[in-house]
Amino acid sequence: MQSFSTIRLKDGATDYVGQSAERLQRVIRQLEDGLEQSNYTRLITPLIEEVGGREQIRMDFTTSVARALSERGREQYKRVFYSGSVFQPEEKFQVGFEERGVIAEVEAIQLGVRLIEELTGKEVTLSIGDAGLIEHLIETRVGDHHLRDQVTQMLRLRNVIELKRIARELDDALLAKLPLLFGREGAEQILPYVDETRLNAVIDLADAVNADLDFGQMGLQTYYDGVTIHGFIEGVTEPVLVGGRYDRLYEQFGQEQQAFGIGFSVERLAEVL
Amino acid sequence: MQSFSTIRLKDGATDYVGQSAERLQRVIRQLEDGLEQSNYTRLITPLIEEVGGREQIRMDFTTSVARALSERGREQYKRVFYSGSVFQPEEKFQVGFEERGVIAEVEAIQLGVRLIEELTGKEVTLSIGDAGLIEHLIETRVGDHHLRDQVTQMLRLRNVIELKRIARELDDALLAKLPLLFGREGAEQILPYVDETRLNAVIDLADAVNADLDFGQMGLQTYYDGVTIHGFIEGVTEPVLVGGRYDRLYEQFGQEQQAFGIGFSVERLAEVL
Amino acid sequence: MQSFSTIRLKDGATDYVGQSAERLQRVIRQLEDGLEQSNYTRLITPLIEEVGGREQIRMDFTTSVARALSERGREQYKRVFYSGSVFQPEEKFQVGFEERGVIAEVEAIQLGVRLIEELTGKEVTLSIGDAGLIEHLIETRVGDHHLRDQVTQMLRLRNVIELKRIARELDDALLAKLPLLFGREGAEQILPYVDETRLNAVIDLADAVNADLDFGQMGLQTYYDGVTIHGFIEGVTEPVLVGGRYDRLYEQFGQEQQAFGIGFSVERLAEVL
Amino acid sequence: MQSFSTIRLKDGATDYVGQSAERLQRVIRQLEDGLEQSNYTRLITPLIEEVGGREQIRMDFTTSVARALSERGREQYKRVFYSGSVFQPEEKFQVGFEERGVIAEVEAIQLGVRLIEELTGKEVTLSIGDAGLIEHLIETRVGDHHLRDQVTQMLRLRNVIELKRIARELDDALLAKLPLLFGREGAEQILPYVDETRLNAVIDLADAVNADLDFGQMGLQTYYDGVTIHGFIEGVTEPVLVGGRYDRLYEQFGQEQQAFGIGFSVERLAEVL
Amino acid sequence: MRIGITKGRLSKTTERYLKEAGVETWGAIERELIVKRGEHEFVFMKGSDLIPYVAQGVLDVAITGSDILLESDQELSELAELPFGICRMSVCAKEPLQFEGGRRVRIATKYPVIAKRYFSELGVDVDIVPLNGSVELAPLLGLADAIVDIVETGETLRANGLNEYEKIIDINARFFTSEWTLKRKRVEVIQLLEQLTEGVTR
Amino acid sequence: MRIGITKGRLSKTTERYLKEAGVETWGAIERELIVKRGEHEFVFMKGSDLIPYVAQGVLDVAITGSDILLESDQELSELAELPFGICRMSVCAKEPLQFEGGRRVRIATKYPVIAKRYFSELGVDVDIVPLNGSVELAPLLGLADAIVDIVETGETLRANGLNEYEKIIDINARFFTSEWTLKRKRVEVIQLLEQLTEGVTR
Amino acid sequence: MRIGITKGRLSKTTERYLKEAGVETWGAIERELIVKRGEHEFVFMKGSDLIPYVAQGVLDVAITGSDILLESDQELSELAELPFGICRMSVCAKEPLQFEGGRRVRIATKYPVIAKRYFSELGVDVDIVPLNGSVELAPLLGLADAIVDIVETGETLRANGLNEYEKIIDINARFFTSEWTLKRKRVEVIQLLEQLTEGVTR
Amino acid sequence: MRIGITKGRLSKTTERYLKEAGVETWGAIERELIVKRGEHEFVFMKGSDLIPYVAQGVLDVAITGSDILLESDQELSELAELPFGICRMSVCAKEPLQFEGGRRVRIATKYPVIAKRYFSELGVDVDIVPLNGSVELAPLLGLADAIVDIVETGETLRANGLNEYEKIIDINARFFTSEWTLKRKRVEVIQLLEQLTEGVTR
Repeated sequence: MQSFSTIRLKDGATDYVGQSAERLQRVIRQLEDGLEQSNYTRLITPLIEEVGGREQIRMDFTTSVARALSERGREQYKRVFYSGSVFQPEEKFQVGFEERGVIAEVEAIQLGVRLIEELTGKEVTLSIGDAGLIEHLIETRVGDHHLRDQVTQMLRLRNVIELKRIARELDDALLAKLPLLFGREGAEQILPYVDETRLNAVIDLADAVNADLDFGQMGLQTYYDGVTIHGFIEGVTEPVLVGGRYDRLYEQFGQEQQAFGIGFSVERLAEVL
Repeated sequence: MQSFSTIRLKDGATDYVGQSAERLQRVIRQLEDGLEQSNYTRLITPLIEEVGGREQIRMDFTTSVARALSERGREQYKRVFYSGSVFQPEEKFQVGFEERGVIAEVEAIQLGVRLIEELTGKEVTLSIGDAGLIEHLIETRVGDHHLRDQVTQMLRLRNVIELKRIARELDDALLAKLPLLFGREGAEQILPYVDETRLNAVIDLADAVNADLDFGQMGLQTYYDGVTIHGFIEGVTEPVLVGGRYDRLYEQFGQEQQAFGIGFSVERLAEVL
Repeated sequence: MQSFSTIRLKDGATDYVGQSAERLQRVIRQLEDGLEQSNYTRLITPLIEEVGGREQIRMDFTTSVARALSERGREQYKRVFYSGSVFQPEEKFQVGFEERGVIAEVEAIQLGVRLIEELTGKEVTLSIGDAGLIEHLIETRVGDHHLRDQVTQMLRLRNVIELKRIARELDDALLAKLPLLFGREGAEQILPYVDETRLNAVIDLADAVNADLDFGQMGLQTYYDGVTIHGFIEGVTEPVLVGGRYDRLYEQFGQEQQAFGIGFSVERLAEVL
Repeated sequence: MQSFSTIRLKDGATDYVGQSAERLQRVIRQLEDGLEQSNYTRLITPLIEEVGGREQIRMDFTTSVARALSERGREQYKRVFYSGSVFQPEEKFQVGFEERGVIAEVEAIQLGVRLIEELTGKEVTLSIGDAGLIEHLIETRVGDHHLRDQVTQMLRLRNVIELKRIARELDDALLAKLPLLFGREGAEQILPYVDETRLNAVIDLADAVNADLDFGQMGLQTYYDGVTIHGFIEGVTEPVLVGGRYDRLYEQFGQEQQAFGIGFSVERLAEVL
Repeated sequence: MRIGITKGRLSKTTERYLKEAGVETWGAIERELIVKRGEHEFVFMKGSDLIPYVAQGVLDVAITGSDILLESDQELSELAELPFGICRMSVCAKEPLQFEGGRRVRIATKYPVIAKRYFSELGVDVDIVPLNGSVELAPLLGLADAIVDIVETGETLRANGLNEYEKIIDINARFFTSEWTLKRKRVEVIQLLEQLTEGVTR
Repeated sequence: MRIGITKGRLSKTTERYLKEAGVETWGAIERELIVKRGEHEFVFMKGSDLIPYVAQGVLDVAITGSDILLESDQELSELAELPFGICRMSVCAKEPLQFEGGRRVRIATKYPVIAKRYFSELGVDVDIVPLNGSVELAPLLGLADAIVDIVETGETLRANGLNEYEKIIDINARFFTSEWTLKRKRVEVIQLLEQLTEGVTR
Repeated sequence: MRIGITKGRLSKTTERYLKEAGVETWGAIERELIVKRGEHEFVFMKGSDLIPYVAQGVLDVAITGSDILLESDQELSELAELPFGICRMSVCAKEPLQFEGGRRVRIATKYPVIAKRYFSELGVDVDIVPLNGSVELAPLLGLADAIVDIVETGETLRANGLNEYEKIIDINARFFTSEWTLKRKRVEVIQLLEQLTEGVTR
Repeated sequence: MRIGITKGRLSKTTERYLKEAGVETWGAIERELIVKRGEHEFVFMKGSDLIPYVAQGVLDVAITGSDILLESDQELSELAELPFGICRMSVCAKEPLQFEGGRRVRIATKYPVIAKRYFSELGVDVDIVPLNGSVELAPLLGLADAIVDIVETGETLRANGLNEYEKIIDINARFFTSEWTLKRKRVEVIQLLEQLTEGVTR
């Protein structure tokens, strides 16, 4: 017989057993059931896919979903949900839903909030930004594309110090303000420099779902190119709900259409059960 | 933004969407619920573990379970169940349960049968062997250990032709009969050469769970060292239930105790829903 | 002791021993020595790098070299050579050289040719194209970017049938001719539609190194954005020398500068020793 | 074009460029040339092999060599050398040689020493043990196999404290002395408990190659089952030469024969050039 | 040039077309597999074997059905569609396929690559069962639910109680070469290409 | 039971052997692929197609050449060697192979699995070129240096100027089933096995 | 708000600066680690421990040296540079470093992340030896060739025969928070930020 | 020999023990970090820094607490337990830990390796929060539920309202060296070992 005793838990990984495992499972099942009842179709994608000719383990569901749905034509499976592990690079459990075609953002966000509130009994605080709007704003003000990448990067980190430095360099005070543009006041400060219709759409959406506005919120993944949503609950310092628009991801797969999704952080939600 | 459109489904992998995904999920949940109601504790092990200092994706649950439980001392978590993907090397979904300490084999097997019958509405046909008994028998008759490995290997393949060749070589006709030793007649043929108590125990177990005896059944994994059980249902040519005893696996992790487990093949069961 | 006998040669892989190993080694050393004598500096990059946060084995030297040199500032190490395995996805041995800054393409190509001719005693036939020139040409004629990708893809495959279909669709006969544009006649056919200076530069380069012109030659990697060179010897149906310009690859690493490289196919060269 | 700028040097890995690369290369080539002149045949094994059905990168040359030679029958390729990267788990360069059949250990060790001395101009200090001899000794004195594993483990670490504890527990003072058994005095202490012929053979070998005796030296890999040799040079705290006997490794591949090998640590040798 | 010809029925129509295009052809031959006529040498083999011969440059060009090229993953340069060898590849079964029923639909075929790609683009998950001959037996005996195969007249299908439910693609004969040959013998290849595509009055 | 029979030349000798063993056989048939005689149903197909049919339990047992079973990676239960269909698999070439010469030796074959395993055990590195027919053309045209193929009389080899240099393995007919069928119909399978191995006076 | 303060020398200058900015500070305290003054609660700890406290939202904001933030890989929101705690991080050694000599240069440091990044950007390969204190011993005893450490006056260096060869970066005090706190208490955080950056006449 | 001594409180008891064993010691020193006495040179540093110095052979031997050796993953040769520096490592918290409650238990500690191993062997999943000082603050402020730390008298615990719930391991001083030094200077090392273990009348 082969020797198996060299198997070890790797650094940063963990077993869940008994109550801690059941808690994870309760989160997963309750979210899945809620999504199914809301007419989302279950999609299971394989954990290992081929990226550039090499096997790679799933790092993110949204890109795998985009791949799977693009292979299936634009009229099928417009509303799907997924559930499983992603590696970033440590294993995390994720449940989420995505839709493409004509998107009803308000309803989708409200569904996400309702599912968490029913699960945890805690109120969800929402925060909304628009990654595409701010990207365009930066593009109009920063010509050099390396410097532009740096501005985006520092904005993601909310590093006021570095943005101040670049603002001084380019003599453009607005750049230094980007990480701290919250609420209506924030909206007013960028109004002169962005598409007003689009800005109003974000404000209306925030109003409709009772969310704070945070124009410095660029989303956790680079594929977001429109609205970004983070949802928090008391006692957890990371967002338990993360989502937004990513039309350009589907365009990469040859499908010009709207695309929107929300994902839930299973481990974080299990902590408060 | 990074280019994601190079993601592809790898050869042999598949998406499940809609009804086919729900069918898999129904199998998984119904088995999990049945096991939980039978007082098995849920165990979630990470998909990537360290084997000999390198990251390796899970190929088999039983070895990971043995690792996780051995780390936890022998008196905790004596009855656990698991549910997830294994890579052999293609991704398969597996649900199963394991127990250690003093084993009630009859009850465990009956539970496995009942869960499948409730799920599929089809009758399960069982087949029972004893890998350890036959291994001992071969050890007493074949001195050279390379030849012994070959006999075991050919027995796994049920290759009567090759075993006949070796039997002629060693002038030991019994070896050629090993792959076709079924039922009571089979038991009688090996009785003179094996431990009678142990042989009777296997026969009693087969009677208790209404199983066929098949002494050529060595189990799908090399760690089996006692009873092996395969369960079949009409319309599926692979076993949908596979299990047995593997005390020596736990010994490798420093735990001398009985260990027994049964696993279910989720995709095969989903086929008949 | 752990059991090692489960190690196997994987499908498509091979051992080299004795004469076949020495032949490979002779190719590798003679190329390395030639490059060192021509004042290229040896660069050894690790076989496993991190791509998007995950370990990945080297698939191509040029991208690793670009990474290593970009970390080192633009004024150091302007001419380097490398030697080692790449996985595409099978293991191949590669020796090559790269330069950045101001490029002397003629000398570099002549060096590549001389090294092969000294090694094999066989004459090298060169073929030169310009991936960037043709990309621009396609851009000006095909508006839709999915269709454009398809044209590029079919051009890489030299699929006249599919290009004819697209040419009919767009009513643009030139597209169907792209895969068969060889020599001066080929140059004349695209002259009205491309930058004449750039076209002349390619023609001059081909003359200088005595190469055939092949405007359908887009290079084996997508990062080529200028001249592409393939070199052949009698008896080998794949190019034994492959290279070209890839300024935009260095731009991705934040370095606007010219970049050029040539790689040799060690196994193919060893075949004719 | 795909985005390549996400490539990064992984933690613990390093590029070598210019002089540091040339120094490595000088070590590699000089060792290879020396081995070739001493009538060893070059063997190149693929970097990725299949272990238990999954791709795995090379962690050790000796096991790959054993695999490759076993596939080739026992009469071919009795003396081979190798050169390349191993991952433990970080990438290291290794050159080494192996022989099977009837072994001339003295000549092999002297060759290893000579190659290092010619390369570095520094004297090599040798230290010799016998992993198999000590393993047998421990087997005769420690019945329980878990305790036996612990003794071996603590002996590898030279942990006198833990061995004293076990020695007290088993009332066997010899166990506590094992990690500090050096020279003739060391030999005398174990003489009453081991095979005298075998012990004398080790002493004679140490005399013949002018090595220190160190009976606590168990070898860096678990497959060693006879003589172990470590060679040191001034200024490097790890052995630059490591080798020994591992007949049982070949037995696993179905070949009962003597097997012996020596490996050189390329990076460590390059440090003193 | 050395020209690969597909053995069997296709060789007849290929010869007729070549003749119309003004190429000297082989005429009545017996069991010879290699025939020299004029400036060309004709080599006869199974369609699928033409692929490695052309890829390795052993044959300069060849003519076979587009089904063979589609099924291969070798990158070859397809130069012209020829107006013969015309048929279609279709999904055939005893009754319409139910993709969302119980077990996954099993498809027996001599064209696993094409079948896989087709069903994947359709967005349904099927099990492909690769066979080498008598594919129509599979649904009869219950090894598969449907087949993917070449259909010309549909007679064999009817004889086995199968219906053609979905056309996957039209098939015709193709003239093809390799990048390698194109570089070495472009003048001859392009000349023959023109002869085959322009010289024939349809 | 449903018994798989290999189409073509082997079906004749198979029928003769079955008859000697006391099994009622099919006699004169035309194009039928499925024939019921007595308690058995005979199904005719290419040898390589028998593998998935038996593995899936659609056929209970089958008889084909051991070359087919060796080439397959399916785990099937081989029950008996039968004394017909006897030939050998060999390495054939125009001249003796030089494994340590310049480029790696190329081997054309319809049996890539067997060829690969053979040369790997021999310890030499070769390139396998898989073909589907007329393997003997490959050395003639220079696609390969040698072939691995079935040899019966050696006539085809001689006609193409090839010599048989090395026998890889002897081939004969085999009676086989699957683990699955063995479990379900062991009585019938073992009875037919005994009839085939003991009932025949050689 | 709960404000993290770096224990030791930096706490003195931090207090002075906060006072100038109009924040009520802690004054004379003994061994207390938590002190409430006015609307703020001050918590004292090692600079590197502030990182997890702020990241987890247990502390709302904190002030420490930029060396500590640079060395950490936690993503925190740096809000303002403060004009104290000024020093530099430098490479120091007994003699100029020879990167292209024999063995790789060894660098002892309490700042392995910063040191690694610096030498990697310089394009030289070094071995980093992480230590927790008395870094200046390392070159003396031969454990390392050089050190990367904070330099204020340079006295300790001189006492150990070391020279400062290369400044890596200037260090100053920083006011920082987390994304999480920014979202929950943005009004208070931004108010304190303004007080610290605008209220002080330098 | 060059002997590493742990700075701070342990250096006093170490000196007393060495003196009893007949080793000439350093006596009254000020800020010197390197002191030569008789045949030995004593070097003073933080316990955790002794590990790389001994591993690299820069120090021949050293004496520090077993907590330091347990926390390190360096393979060093532990030669003797010494009867001083005695304390224990324990789990301390305000109230008994509930491992099966809501979120995972968080453990703050300066000994992440030891803490992780301990809880893993206990079979419970905890989050380790590594800190560098004032660990007892963590449960007070709510960064962690418990701490793993060295306990001598238990006074600091009580002052912070913490109880000691579980002893992980006893700690004492250890005399250790490296394999490398053992090979080069075995006579001197073994002599000093004997002096330290046999020469002392307890």
